[in-house]
Amino acid sequence: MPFDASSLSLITVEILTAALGLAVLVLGVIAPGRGRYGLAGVTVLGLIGITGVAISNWGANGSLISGMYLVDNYAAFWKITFLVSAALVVLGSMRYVDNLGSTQKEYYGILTLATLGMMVMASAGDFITLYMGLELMTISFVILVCLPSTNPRPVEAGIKYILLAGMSSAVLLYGLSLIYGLTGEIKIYEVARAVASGDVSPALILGTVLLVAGLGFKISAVPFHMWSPDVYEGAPTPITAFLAVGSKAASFALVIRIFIGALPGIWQHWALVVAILSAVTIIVGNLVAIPQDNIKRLLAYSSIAQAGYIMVGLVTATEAGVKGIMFYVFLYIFATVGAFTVAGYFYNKTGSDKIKDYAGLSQRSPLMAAVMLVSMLSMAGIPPLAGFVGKFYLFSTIVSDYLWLAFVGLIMSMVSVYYYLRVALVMYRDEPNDPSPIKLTSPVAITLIVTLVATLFIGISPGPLSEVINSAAHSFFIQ
Amino acid sequence: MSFPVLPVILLAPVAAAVVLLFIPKEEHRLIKSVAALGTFVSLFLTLVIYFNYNQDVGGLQFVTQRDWIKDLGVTLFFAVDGISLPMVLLTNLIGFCAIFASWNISNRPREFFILLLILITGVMGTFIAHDLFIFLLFYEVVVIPIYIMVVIWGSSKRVTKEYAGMKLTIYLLIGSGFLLVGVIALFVKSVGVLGAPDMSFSALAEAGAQLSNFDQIWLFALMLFGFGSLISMWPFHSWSPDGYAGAPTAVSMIHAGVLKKIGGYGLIKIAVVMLPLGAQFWAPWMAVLGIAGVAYAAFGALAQKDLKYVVGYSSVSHMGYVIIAVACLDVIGLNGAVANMFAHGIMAALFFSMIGFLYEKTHTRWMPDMGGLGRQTPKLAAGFMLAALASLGLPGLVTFVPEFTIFVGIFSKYGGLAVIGIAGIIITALYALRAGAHTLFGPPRPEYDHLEDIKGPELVPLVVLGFVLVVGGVLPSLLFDMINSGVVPLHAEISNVLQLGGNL
Amino acid sequence: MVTISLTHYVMLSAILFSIGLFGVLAKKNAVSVLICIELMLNAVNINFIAFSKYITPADFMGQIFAIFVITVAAAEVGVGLAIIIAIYRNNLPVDLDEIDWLKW
Amino acid sequence: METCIYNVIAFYMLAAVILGSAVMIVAVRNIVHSVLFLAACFISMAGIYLLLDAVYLAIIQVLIYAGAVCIMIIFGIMLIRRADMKESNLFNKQTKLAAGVVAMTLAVYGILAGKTAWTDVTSNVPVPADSLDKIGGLLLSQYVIPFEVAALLLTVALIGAIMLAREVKADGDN
Amino acid sequence: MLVEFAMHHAWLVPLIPALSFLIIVFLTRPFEKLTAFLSVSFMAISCFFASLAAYGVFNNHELAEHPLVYNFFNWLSIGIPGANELQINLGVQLDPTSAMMLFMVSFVATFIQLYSVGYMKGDPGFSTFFSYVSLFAASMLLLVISSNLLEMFVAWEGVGLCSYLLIGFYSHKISAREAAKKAFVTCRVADFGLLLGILGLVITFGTLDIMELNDKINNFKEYTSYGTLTLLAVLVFIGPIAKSGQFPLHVWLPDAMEGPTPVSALIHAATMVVAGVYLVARMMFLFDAVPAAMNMVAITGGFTALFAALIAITQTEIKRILAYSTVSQLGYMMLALGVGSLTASMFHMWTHAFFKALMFLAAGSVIHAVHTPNVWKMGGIVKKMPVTSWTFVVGGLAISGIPPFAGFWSKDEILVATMNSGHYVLYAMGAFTAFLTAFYMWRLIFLAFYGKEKPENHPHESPWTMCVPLVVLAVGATVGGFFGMPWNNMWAHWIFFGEPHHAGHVAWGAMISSVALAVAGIYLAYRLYLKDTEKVKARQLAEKYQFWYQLSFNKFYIDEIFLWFNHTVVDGSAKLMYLFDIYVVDGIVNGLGGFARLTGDGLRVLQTGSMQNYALVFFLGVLAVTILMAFTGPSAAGLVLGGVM
Repeated sequence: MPFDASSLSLITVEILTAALGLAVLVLGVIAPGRGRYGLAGVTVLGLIGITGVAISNWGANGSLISGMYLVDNYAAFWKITFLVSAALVVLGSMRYVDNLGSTQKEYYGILTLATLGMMVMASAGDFITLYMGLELMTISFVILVCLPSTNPRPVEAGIKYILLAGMSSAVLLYGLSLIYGLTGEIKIYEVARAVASGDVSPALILGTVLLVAGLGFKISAVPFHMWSPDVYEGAPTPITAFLAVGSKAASFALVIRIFIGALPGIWQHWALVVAILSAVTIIVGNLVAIPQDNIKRLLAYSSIAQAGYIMVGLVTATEAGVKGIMFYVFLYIFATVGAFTVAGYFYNKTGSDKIKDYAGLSQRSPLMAAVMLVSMLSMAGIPPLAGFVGKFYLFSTIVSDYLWLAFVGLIMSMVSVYYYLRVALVMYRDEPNDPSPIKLTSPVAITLIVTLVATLFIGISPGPLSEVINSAAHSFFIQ
Repeated sequence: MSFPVLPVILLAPVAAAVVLLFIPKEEHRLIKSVAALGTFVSLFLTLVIYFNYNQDVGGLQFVTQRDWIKDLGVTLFFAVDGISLPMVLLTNLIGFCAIFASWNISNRPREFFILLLILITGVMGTFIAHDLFIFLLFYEVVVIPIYIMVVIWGSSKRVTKEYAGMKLTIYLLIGSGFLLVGVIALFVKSVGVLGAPDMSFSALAEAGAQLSNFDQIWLFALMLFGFGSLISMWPFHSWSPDGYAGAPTAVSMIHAGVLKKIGGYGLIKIAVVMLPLGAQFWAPWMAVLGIAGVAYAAFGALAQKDLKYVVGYSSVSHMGYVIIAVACLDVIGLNGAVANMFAHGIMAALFFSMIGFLYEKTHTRWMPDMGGLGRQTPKLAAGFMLAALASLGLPGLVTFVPEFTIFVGIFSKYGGLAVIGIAGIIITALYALRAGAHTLFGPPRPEYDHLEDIKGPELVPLVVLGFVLVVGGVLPSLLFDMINSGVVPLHAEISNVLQLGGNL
Repeated sequence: MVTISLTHYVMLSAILFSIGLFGVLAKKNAVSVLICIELMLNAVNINFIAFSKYITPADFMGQIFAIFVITVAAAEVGVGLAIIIAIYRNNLPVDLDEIDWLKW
Repeated sequence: METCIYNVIAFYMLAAVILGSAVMIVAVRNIVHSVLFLAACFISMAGIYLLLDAVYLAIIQVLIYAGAVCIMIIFGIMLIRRADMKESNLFNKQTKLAAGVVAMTLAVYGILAGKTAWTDVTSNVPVPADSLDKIGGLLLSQYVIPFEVAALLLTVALIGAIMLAREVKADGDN
Repeated sequence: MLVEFAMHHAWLVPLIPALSFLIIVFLTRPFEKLTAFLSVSFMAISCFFASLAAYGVFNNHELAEHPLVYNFFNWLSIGIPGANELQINLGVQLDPTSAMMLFMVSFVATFIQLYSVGYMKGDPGFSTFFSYVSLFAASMLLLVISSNLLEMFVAWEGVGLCSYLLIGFYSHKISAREAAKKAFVTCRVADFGLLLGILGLVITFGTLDIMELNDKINNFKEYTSYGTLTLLAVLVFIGPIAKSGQFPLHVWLPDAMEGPTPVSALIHAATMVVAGVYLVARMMFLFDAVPAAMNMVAITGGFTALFAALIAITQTEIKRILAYSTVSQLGYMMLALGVGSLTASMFHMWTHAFFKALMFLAAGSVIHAVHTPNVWKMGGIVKKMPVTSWTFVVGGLAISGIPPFAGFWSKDEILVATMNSGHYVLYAMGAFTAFLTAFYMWRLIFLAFYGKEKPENHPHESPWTMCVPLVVLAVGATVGGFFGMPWNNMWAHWIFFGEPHHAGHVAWGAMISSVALAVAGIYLAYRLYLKDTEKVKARQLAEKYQFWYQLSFNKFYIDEIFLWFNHTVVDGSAKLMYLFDIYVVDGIVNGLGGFARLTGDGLRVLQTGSMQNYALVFFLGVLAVTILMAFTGPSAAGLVLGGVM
């Protein structure tokens, strides 16, 4: 059926983001030399504006082009998450980007378009839109990872990322093609119906495996996680933050859409596999993080471990599971952005990522130390912070039939406290080698305060957020 | 009382901590007095409610309840009953004295007192909360301040303070990890049984009783592991001696005095009440582990040369009594357990504060090179002696009657084990007196002549805790009537489930 | 084999995919890895078009999907080559074995 | 299904060419030769598409892949200006291991794909003739969102490629 | 009327010294004069009350049958009333025995405090000394009047604490510190047994009230078997073994002499050590119901008497000799109880308190004057310190059992009781101990007070505050015996167990033989130590029986055995446990930590950095997932296997 203009209103958020992206790109070219700082301001204001728009039309459920593009509360929630994380990343990285040199003009543009890619992924109704969103996000991230191209590190990260991403998208495509071949459908909910009705053919198993691999790469589940520590360490810190936050969140939105949306029919097949993958991810993520001495690499492994915790929500494929994932991703975003902004700003000021150079940070700048500590402990799941509630939701879904996974998850999250506290130890106990206080620029300070307040607020009173997410998770299942 | 007294008690220290944020770093005296004021307010209010808690009605009083997380059924449920009120009183007493015990902290006092106040609030929260989620919230919030305090202000003697702090933290967290799994499983099963999710103790107890025998057993095992590691039950005790030796005085006071009791309190109020059949199944094991703890740690304490290690091991030994008392699952046993927790708390706090002062003055805790301080610092010696005598359970001090009650309780149920337990009092006498005699009596050493005795604010722990020690010993009914009013209804709840044998 | 059925095409695409995969895993030169990725994507295209012909001949779902895959592949090659040139300019070795500064 | 024999022969010939050139791409030592084989492979693939009545796609395959992509790769290689092209396309250390893994993967996929009874899902409705304008119509009606996203994707790729590959001017006007 | 008041408020007697303790500790610590006055006056008031109460009890006879019992404070009540409920309330039980003890303790304590005012003058810890002594008096008196076993146990430990503090009073001496610790721990070991006994009683009979226990034990069949009752009796008896210095656990008493002499007089002669005997007397009904336990008490008593006497004859320090003589006399009292005669035991306790306190105080004055405890270094003190010496001689006469003096009547009572109850062997041991007692006592007197003066020490008479108590106690030592003379045996009517003692029948034979033994002992001592001035004969005897002499001098090496046991077994196992804890339990914990770190390092190395390794791992992962999914799915296994075949 032809595309009717009336339903255009449903995708206003996407259109606005695309417009913002292109506008920033153009501005970058037109604006005179010094005007470049304005770009960041424009981007942040734009993103915040769009978030407002997204929040305002929260309830508008509907699907475009007969199911090709689903705009339901579920997708709306994810879009708000992406916009918030994008805004925070841009806000936190203003000074960082200045010394990226001349490429700074296109940085904000591509970043916004990456956010657009995520949004498309979140509300994609069929395989093609899903794939296009995924590729838009990946390509823009590849480019962002390689900035500044004069420095060998990011470029090395870039080459690794593009080749591995290309290979994984090929694998993902192969899986999609097999499923398309079996069911003759590419719309997610039709595929669900076809899979539920038809019997389980070996090709379907193969297809599911390839999907697991392709998407596992994106959310850095263990056997497919090898790329993320190198890319996280190589890439510039704000981009690493956005990668760890945006790309992972979008991939989880996709994973839910595909596994719980399209393949519930063969749930009992992939449930145990996902459980085992999640357990292995948690164990490897936490254990390898222990000996790390570079803060970005440590945060990379801890974010792999967080991916493991989030995968726990997938195992039972119930509404509670989806709710657990969305809740945990939302609070994970604030914790990760907080931690990476501190790392980025510290790198900006002192030029080092080594944990031992963080000595005496609490005396040099109490806010940075506090934010780093709070974010890390929230990831570890220490009570007053958001992580605890998130883990409670997640593990309560699987306790009845996958008890061993609950054990692995909780014990490993307590082991993770070990390497988080080692960083806290360095920050709080040691004397700084140069005691000059680190002055925070206002945008970075704002980001840090926002993340700190958000983590504490969600931890202490998770009530309101869990209501919102309930409605979002519920809308996922009605179609 | 309409006035929400419990939240005020809970938040007074936090308010003081917030005020401290704005006081400049150099004002040492002002910082300490604000901190003292904070704890004094909550101590005073606790005493007020302690004396007008009417015991014949019993049950939960001074209740403040507000919905918190609807879909998990979590309500902010603060209340106090016969068992939790003494514990709250204990927390405030020790908290108040801990402030004064660390009166001459010199480096970064502001951060120290902020963390200390947060620690006190966290510990108090666990005793007030009657909602499992809030209990867990407070149960784990305490761990990080302790780590930071041990790492910055600790002292590394046999093991570095980083090792001690890390071991303390990770050990307790892994214990609480197991507990968390147990709690989540219980919660999920209770939703099945009750219909609506409800996290309050009473609802979970009602649901827990209806669980199958097998479920109750493995759930109780998890909780036993979690609470056991906190109350330093035998195989999981290795964190407590190192932890206390590494920690600064105030932290070891609060940790030995109160934090361990959360384990015991949790064991009674949560594990035993909610999973009576599990408790019945594991009771013999707990008894054996408890007694192993008593004998093992008593001998361990005997072999120590460092004062803090002696008290560390002795607290493990005393907690062994509590565990076996809980294992009796009868009124007298439970009464004895709660009372012993209170008594040991007071004793351990006094002992640690005295050792703290001793360490500040002589800069050593190594018994062989101490001696004859009785003459040079008489008040400190009196306090030290009082604590040593209390630790060996001298009648007339608060520790005797609870221990006697425990002996009566366990003697009837576990005869053989009880004899070993009671033999423990001999070993306890040996190491307590050895600690006391070696430091206080004997020829005075010239190098300690310049020491001036404890005076002014440093006297507060001795006076306050000493007073409670003696009054509690001479008039035990003050403590026991309150605890009895808490234990009797609790025991009635358990026994009718045990009689029914639970529905398999 | 009298007639050409769908299985033949699937087999062809699987073999081509495996050759591409072997190239990605085994070749030292970054460009050849890029080429092999293109091969894998083409293998997927064969799959799509074969399914479009045999399974959903009425609407061209498979073919449209193939079109998009081609566009993405092209974009990817472009960016890939740009990065390889950037690597060359940073006088890093183009052999993938030597690019291992970021490790552990 | 094409029953006449020509199609069968054509399929097998094209398949042989595709697989042969693919193997040569991987095997040959000179990078430029492998690119040439790549072009050959793309063209034979276009043939396969014709067999599958995907006329429009065959044209696109030839135009974009055989034409643009191969030329671009050649330009890329030239820019890198390796001294000797002879040794430019060697195998790395983990070749044997890779071969083993690939063989196993192929075996597993072959079995799984082969085992599936594709035939019964096949419907034998003929492909409509005027596929070109039908696809064009669909692209802009049914698949308009992926189309626009593809457009943005290409823009980003374009800008990104330029950014990364351009010569950094000495002064670097930041 | 005042008597009635005193009887019904007997708990005032222990309360007054407790008050004086508190006042001294908190208020009058720095002013020595005031403290002394306060403490002695309070003690006197409480002694006055005690005598009133004793007089009241003495008058109405039926108290012996059913004593006056009333509770004055509900100490503790736990559990559900009716069900398994523990109810303990502090009460007073007044009967002839406790009345006698009440009077005796307060009387002796008052005079000893008066004596120690002089003795302790100038000592820096003067007021602390008086606070400890008044605390001791308070807990001893509480022990005497308590009606409840747990109340008695509390007082029992309180007394133990005070003896620890007082023995360790000269805390700068290492020997004092060790002696104090030894005393406390030995008593603690015995308290373990007593505590077990009390627990057994409370669990089998449900109450700790002595009167209720009395009724229940009389028909114990319905509560428990005979075996358990014997066990309980033995356990309860373990407590007094240490407290009253009976055989195995007597080691702490001689070392307790480290404390100031008034302490030794008050605690280790008159009052505390007697507490054990008093407890057994109090629980007579329990032991009576179990003849086996009675015999055990008797045998322990008899053996301790003989054993201590054998050691006393070779000791050289004046206070040690007196200490061993106390142990021996306590053995006598236990023997009396063992053979069933409460009257004899209490009577001997009464008399012993007087003359032993007297002798200790006198010894104190002598040491104060001569500055050395060694008997051989003293000599001819009688000329310089007439009052002290004569009072000591009176004490010596009393203890060795010379007729008019108190010791003779009470010891004779015991020997007669042993004879009547048919324990002939014990009678022989008792008689021989009487002979030894006379010998070592007079050996002491001849060596210390008579013989030629040693030039280096120049003794001088002690001030009046120290002499008055000596004289009063000497009078007590002489007059004390007349209460229990066999003719008009007032004592028997007053304190008895079972049927009253049939007065009037006098066992002349036993009386005469015991006097003869006493005189023989004195004569032997005279021959050896006074007549031949250089003590040649004594030394020859010592060389001849070298082995026995060394054995007795080194107290049969019991101390060494205990030290060895304490050092190797207790400390050894403590070290073993500690090492086990560090290396095994800690080892496991650190091991786990290390293991986690090890795996962390291992996995970390997998991250080789080369992109193609990652791709390889990626596809190995894909393979693994395929196999995993193929074989773990419910129906897939058959499908794939079917497919593969």
